[in-house]
Amino acid sequence: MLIFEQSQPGRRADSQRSDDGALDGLPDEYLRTEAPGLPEVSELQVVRHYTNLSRKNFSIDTQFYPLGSCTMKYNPRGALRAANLEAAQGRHPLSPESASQGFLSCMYHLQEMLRDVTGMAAVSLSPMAGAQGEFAGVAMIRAYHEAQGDTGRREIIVPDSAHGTNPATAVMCGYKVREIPTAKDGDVDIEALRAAVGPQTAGLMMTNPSTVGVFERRIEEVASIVHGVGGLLYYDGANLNAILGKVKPGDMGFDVLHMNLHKTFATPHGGGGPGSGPVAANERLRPHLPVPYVLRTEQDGQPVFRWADDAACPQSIGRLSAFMGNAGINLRAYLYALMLGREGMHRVGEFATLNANYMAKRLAEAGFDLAYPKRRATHEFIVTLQKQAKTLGVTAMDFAKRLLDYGYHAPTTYFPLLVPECFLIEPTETESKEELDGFIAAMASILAEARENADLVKGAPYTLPAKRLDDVRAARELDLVYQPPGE
Amino acid sequence: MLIFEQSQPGRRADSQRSDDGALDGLPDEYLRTEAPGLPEVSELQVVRHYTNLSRKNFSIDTQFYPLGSCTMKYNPRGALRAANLEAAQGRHPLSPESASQGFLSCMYHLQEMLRDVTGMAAVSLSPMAGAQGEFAGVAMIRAYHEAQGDTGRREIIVPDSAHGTNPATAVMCGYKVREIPTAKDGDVDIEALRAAVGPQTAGLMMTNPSTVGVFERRIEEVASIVHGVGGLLYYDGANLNAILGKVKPGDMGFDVLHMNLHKTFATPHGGGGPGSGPVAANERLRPHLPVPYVLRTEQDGQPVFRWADDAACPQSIGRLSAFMGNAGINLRAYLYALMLGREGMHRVGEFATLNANYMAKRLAEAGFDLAYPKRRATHEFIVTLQKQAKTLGVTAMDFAKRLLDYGYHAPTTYFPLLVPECFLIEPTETESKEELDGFIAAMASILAEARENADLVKGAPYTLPAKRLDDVRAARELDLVYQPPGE
Amino acid sequence: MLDALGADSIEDLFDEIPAPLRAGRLQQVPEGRSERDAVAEVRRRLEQDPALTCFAGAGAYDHYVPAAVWDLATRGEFMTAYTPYQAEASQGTLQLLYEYQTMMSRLTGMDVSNASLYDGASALAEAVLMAVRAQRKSGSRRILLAGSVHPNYRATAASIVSSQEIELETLVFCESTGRVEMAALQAHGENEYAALVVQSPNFFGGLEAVDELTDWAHARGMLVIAVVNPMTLAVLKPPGAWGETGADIVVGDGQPLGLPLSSGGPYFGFMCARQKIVRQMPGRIIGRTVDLDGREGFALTLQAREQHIRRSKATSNICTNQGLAVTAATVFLSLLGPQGLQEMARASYQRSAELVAALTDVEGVHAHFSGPRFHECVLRLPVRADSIVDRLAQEGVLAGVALGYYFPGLENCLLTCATEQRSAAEIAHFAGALRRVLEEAV
Amino acid sequence: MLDALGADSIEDLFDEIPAPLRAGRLQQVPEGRSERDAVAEVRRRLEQDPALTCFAGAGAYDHYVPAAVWDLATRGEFMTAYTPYQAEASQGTLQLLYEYQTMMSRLTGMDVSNASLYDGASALAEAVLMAVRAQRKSGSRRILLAGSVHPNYRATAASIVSSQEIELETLVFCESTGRVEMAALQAHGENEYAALVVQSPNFFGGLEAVDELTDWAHARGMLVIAVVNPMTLAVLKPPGAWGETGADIVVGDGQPLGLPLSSGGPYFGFMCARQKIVRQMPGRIIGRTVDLDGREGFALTLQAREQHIRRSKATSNICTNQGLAVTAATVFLSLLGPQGLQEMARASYQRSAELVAALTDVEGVHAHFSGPRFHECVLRLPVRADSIVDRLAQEGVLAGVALGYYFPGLENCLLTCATEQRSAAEIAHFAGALRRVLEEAV
Ligand SMILES: Cc1ncc(COP(=O)(O)O)c(C=O)c1O
Ligand SMILES: Cc1ncc(COP(=O)(O)O)c(C=O)c1O
Repeated sequence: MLIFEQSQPGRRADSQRSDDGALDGLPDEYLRTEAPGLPEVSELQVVRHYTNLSRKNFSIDTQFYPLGSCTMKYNPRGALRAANLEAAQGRHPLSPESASQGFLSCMYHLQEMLRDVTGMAAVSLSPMAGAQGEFAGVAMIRAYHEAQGDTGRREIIVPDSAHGTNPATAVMCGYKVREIPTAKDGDVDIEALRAAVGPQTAGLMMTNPSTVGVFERRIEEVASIVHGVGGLLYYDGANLNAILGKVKPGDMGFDVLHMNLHKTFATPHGGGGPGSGPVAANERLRPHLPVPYVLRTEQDGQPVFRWADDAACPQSIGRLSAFMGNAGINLRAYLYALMLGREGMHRVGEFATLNANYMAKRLAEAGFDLAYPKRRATHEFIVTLQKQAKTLGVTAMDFAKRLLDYGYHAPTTYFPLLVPECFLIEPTETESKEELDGFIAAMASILAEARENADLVKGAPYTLPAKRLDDVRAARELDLVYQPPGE
Repeated sequence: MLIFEQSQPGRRADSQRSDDGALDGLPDEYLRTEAPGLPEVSELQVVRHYTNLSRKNFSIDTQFYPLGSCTMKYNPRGALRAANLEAAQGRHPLSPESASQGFLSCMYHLQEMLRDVTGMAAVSLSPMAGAQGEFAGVAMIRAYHEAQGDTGRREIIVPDSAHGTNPATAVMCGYKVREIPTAKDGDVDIEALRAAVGPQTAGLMMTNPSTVGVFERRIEEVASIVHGVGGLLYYDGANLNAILGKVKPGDMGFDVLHMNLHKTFATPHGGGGPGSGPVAANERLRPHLPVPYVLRTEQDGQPVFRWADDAACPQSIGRLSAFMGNAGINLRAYLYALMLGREGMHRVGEFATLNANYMAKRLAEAGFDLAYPKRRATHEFIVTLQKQAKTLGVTAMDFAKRLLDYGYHAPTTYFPLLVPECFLIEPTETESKEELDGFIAAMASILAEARENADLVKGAPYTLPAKRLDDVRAARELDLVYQPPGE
Repeated sequence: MLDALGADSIEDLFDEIPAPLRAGRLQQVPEGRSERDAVAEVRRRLEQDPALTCFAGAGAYDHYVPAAVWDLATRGEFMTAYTPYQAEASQGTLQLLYEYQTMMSRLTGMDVSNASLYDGASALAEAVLMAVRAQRKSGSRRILLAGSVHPNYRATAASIVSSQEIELETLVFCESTGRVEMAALQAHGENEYAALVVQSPNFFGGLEAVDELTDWAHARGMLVIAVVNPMTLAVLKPPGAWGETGADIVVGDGQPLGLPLSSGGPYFGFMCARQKIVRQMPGRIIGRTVDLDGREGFALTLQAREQHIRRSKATSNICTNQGLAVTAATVFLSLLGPQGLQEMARASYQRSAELVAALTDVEGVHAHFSGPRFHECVLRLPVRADSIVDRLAQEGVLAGVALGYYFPGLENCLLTCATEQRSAAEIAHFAGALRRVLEEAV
Repeated sequence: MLDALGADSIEDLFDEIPAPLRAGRLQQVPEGRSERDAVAEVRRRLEQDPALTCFAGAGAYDHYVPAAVWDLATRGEFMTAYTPYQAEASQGTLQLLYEYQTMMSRLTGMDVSNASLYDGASALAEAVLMAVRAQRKSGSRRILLAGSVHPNYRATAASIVSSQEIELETLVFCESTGRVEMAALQAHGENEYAALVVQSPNFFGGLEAVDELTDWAHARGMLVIAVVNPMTLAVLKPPGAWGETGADIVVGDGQPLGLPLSSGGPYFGFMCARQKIVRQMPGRIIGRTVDLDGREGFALTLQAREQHIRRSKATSNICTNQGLAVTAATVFLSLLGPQGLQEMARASYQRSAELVAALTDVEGVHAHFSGPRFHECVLRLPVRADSIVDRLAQEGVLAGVALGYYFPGLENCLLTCATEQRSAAEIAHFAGALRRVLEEAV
């Protein structure tokens, strides 16, 4: 039942009242004529309604959630505690620098740690999610070329395995997208890349480990090909979790990158966000970083932190948000980075990789096809269910839905697009072997079901708050806003 | 699966470590030889395990919970926020008075409000739940008689409808219990009371509204009978919610009472507690109040708050806890009382009573028997399922279990003992009419099921995490502590 | 597990990474700390800054957030779920978002709402892009943007849309009212614009002539993009009712609806629009539908607009949005209801009037603009406002936002604000401190 | 609803209440306030007290509480459930309590645990009553109680058991060690006692000769009641292993296991015991059993001990206990595990040693008692300790507990404590402040 369907005129959560004021001096023409149609319910109704709604979700806190490319790992509650400190929540974004040195020092210290982890020259924390980080990075590439007077570069190269945000970003930055294929072994098709680059090439966007779950071994060659024609390299850091403390993107030759703090650095995904997508740049691109970020200066030998703003950064691509991005998320990441520390960061990549390789091995033994069986898995790997789809008529979608009945969230399905009927599986470093084994056993059991009774699998799920939903109807008979019956 | 069954040697929540110290100077004879057998699990395992365990509970936040005598009402989250303030949580109980004036002023103000609500002379907040409040009150009665040199009084009179804590308390205070019957109309059997009292009578313990859900109309007569023989009147305030702001126990003639703040004043029950059971006394019994409580004095015209301790209260029954009771619960009650205010307190009793009377009426219309059909319900009322038990073989227990399948917590069953096959139903003031109607419809539907297919009802519940549990086995083959298989 | 893999050490699993790329020791990352130590460190740093009583607004407002809001939003099932791609396992989030869309549509008076964008400023950028798409026929890539729109919103919109060769033209505000006067439009009557952007209450707290502006723009084939504070819509005319036919796209920041100040985020951007341009909307949209058994259910819909399906042809690159912030706002709006939100708005209005009265009572302090405003006001001080803001911070007061940074010429101007939370005592303290500080300064 | 009842007004529903009893206006209860105002009022009052760095112990310890503990415990399903009477609808709480019982049994080295009592002091009272019941055969109603047991525990036990004609006899502690020396027992060798009560670490932080005391008591047919701090049991010998056969009943306060100081509560009392006297235990006990389908499940058991079944014949009148505090402690113990708890204990020991070293370095400050101690220590100052506690509060330090209040003759003695949370800087600040204050005083 919708909260609106529980509404009764005049009912309210009484303790949420304010001393009523009058709108003296406001002419009627500015006023609304009737109260907004918000629900009229008691506080208990609100609490019960949303508590019960929450119970209809799968989540990391309740289930194993091996969603590839999303890094659904456990995010320590301590990070939330830090962000919830009164001193954190109560700070207005436009407080003067003189009264913000403590806060600025946190942001600066986080910038420094991220700089180190990525091997870049400078970091701006202001992008609010991965896609905005991508926007910032590609806009910086454009700004760089323009600053060089190099205005003929109109193309961004993107591998066909790329996340959808990559091509969408390139277009938002005014570029054309040129796709290059992935080779059979999962690496970029080098010859195709060579053929694609030229004076029109502004840059290449790449994820490494890539979204097919392997490490691009010829990354240095890729970099030199792109740099060779005057292009720049963008690193999509969504998969940074895999190589944290192991490899620095800067060392691979990337010029600019974003990180998804909500994947690698402790922010649970919140049913869709918020995240934070800091960008890092090497020396060449540094002048173009989005503002604001934090600068460290000194006064009488003492550090003084200041905002780097438009005035300080005349070549910046500008600002991307009203204030300074998702500052609270950055604070969580800061706490998390402090907790992990140097050693902990190494361990993240190690255990993420160990868990993924273990699962890949066991699933292969259980009769599933790996998309890249000859390669090491990174923090994630791909199973293709093409065989099952052909021989049993049971698709990746069917397996995914049936997994829900077993109490496991499904892996990412049908992404990357180049592998048919695929499952992109990312266990993360925070899951125990017991969970991995449970998932593997469920997969094996569903495979047996698919052989014995394909319809059972195709009708799944059965035990969830809803059966499969009619997406076609959702899109055709658009119902996006509740209309009370009879209105 | 138990948390112990998820344990792996050496696994841990790494971020919960402490810098290791050494036990230099502690002789081996004081040390344990092996580490305590606590679970060895990751932080994610802990979070997932207890999140999922919680989901196996019914609760106010998820269900209507009309448990009679327990006042399962919505307790505003704001009260929890107050108790969670750093200034609240960080205060050590033995902080000096000089650094505790703010805290003490809160406790004093709460004492004053409770004093007013009950119509008594003084309040001590130290008892930690209802039963300890009862202990305090009866011990005060005893202390009073002893202070008068009146040592022959060995009996406490308790109506047969009384809560189990009443007779148990009387015995803990060294008294014998004399039970008196309840009359057909739900009031105390006055003649039986007259016959029971005498020089041996130390006092009478009573709830009003009583646990049969009616207001004792001859309360003044009851009081004068007991007072007439030199006995004192104890008021069990568990049902105070019904008459908050309507009647003061002090005006009814009670000498001493306890309140259940966890029922009437905003503390959710926590799966069993904690609560708080302040005692209030009239002038006669005031010197015997348990310590510590808060006194207001003045210095240079300014209020100064002090602890009333043994030295200040030589006739006190003494202390009942290491510090000052469940101070944090009292703070929640304080916040709640501030929010309710004078008007709000009146409304509590009014709507609790309205809801109960409405449900009683509707359930009677649906074919259920009220135990006291001629009486007004108070905040709760009794349905007796004796007829259904006899004619259909479906007991109150069966109805209770089946209600769970309908998503409603069962009312209190088989209490009070004098009404056979009873449901004690307390909707509370915070529930909406829609919930009440839903419950009534469920009851009607179960009645129909009982007529058509009694076994269906007798086998319930079906949709919960467990079916009916084998209590006999639980008591016979005691398994109170997990032993790993093979140990 | 290594055994199962036939590996000797975890290092073996990294053997595909070229050796020269292997990283050395991290230099800037200190040794790991326990939760206790790390939280203490963050606290120590943050508490080094003075706690200020907040009289700043400028897009972030110090409203009360009921305790239930985040108690519910931080339940693990909301907080640790991903975007609801597997609808059957995400009905909680999906239904909540459908309710959110309904609430926002009703507040703004529009037909539809998406499930959020990053923040108000980036939402404005997306609205501009959307307007240009919706006006594809006309082909205009010029936008007329009121100069009284939040300067950071204008800057953000500029950073984001400029690569797509869209031109943002500023419509000057009147120096005496701080709002766009109809006269200023004359300079623009000839050009073709895709849309007009108006914020009301505007950056200075003033109420724009929204009806006239809307009708003027519509008469010229422009779309109207309204930028609003959703809290004020409890009492102010919703953009859906501006002028004859209402605004076309409405954006703003959801911060006032239960989000703590938190140095600027996470908040969330909202976007509502007319049904007929819904397919041009960016961001996630939830639809109500039925499941195989015909029971009501909810799912992501119109995904063919989005990057994960359409890639380079998507309406936007947005993927992760501000889900949890929206969760909090939905609970907030349910808790307050129409009455609670109206009271909050009226009380903020009134406290702000009291604040302005108290401050303009101080020698040399004047309201800079005339005309109706909501709960913010620009005051002209006898000295530079930024130095006063710094100075009052030492008195525990965040006086507001100094405008010289954004508007050369307004160096002595302070944008100040009060919400329902500001007490008479706090206002008096602010006024007293300002008086003292100004006396010192002179 | 009134219509359905045929009533004109709610007042009608109160018509059975005699008119003279109807209450007038409440005098002490002010007008109601909104959540915002009420929380602000409580905050205002509480923040009027200085925030103190805590060096006090005496039964309540400032340990770190991991964030996950209360995030989980305050989930609505735990926090707003009643006592698990309807087992099928309470498996979450029931299983958790079964796990709790297991943890406490393992920590204390005992066979069984109940599901909690109010606090450590009242748990001691219940242990005394339980011991008397268990010794019914001997008929003794005398208890020998070490004078080094927390004075408030002794006082609480006295208030609670005295009405039942039980005598508590004090066993004096040694003036130089602060603990019970075997010599003191001679005075009591002749009497018949139901039980001996020993606390270790005792109130002064000292470790008692638990093995000898236990054996001495057992040799005389007495039960041994151990009072312990559960955190210390991470490293100290558990009562189940005291002497030849171990203690019989173990009680204490669970506060160190994840409960904030909160002015003294809510904490929880725990009680563990030997299997053979489990039927004499007060309080709730959870058992593992099976459901109709034979699947594992949990239920309240041995209810025939309890007031709701046995009424006047119950083992205690306790009904509501401290369930939510136990929920937090169970999560806490799972999170810390054996290693985390041991580290916490060792770190507290070490910080406390550092504290004592720093403070006794101050002129005129000495350790008052000799012998092994855990993380508390009695220091003798050159002046009255209570004035020092007051004075240091002005320096932001809660120095400890002045002992003169409890022990005439120890007016100059301060019971002080450090946990793993106290940093070297805080210890140095305390020592420096003490030095300054003592210099002032002289
Ligand atoms: C590989 C990759 N790149 C980019 C993104 C976009 O990040 P965000 O969702 O934070 O915008 C994602 C997230 O799903 C991703 O997996
Ligand atoms: C009528 C009555 N009296 C006393 C009590 C005992 O209160 P508590 O559980 O707080 O000890 C109860 C609680 O169940 C009760 O209902």
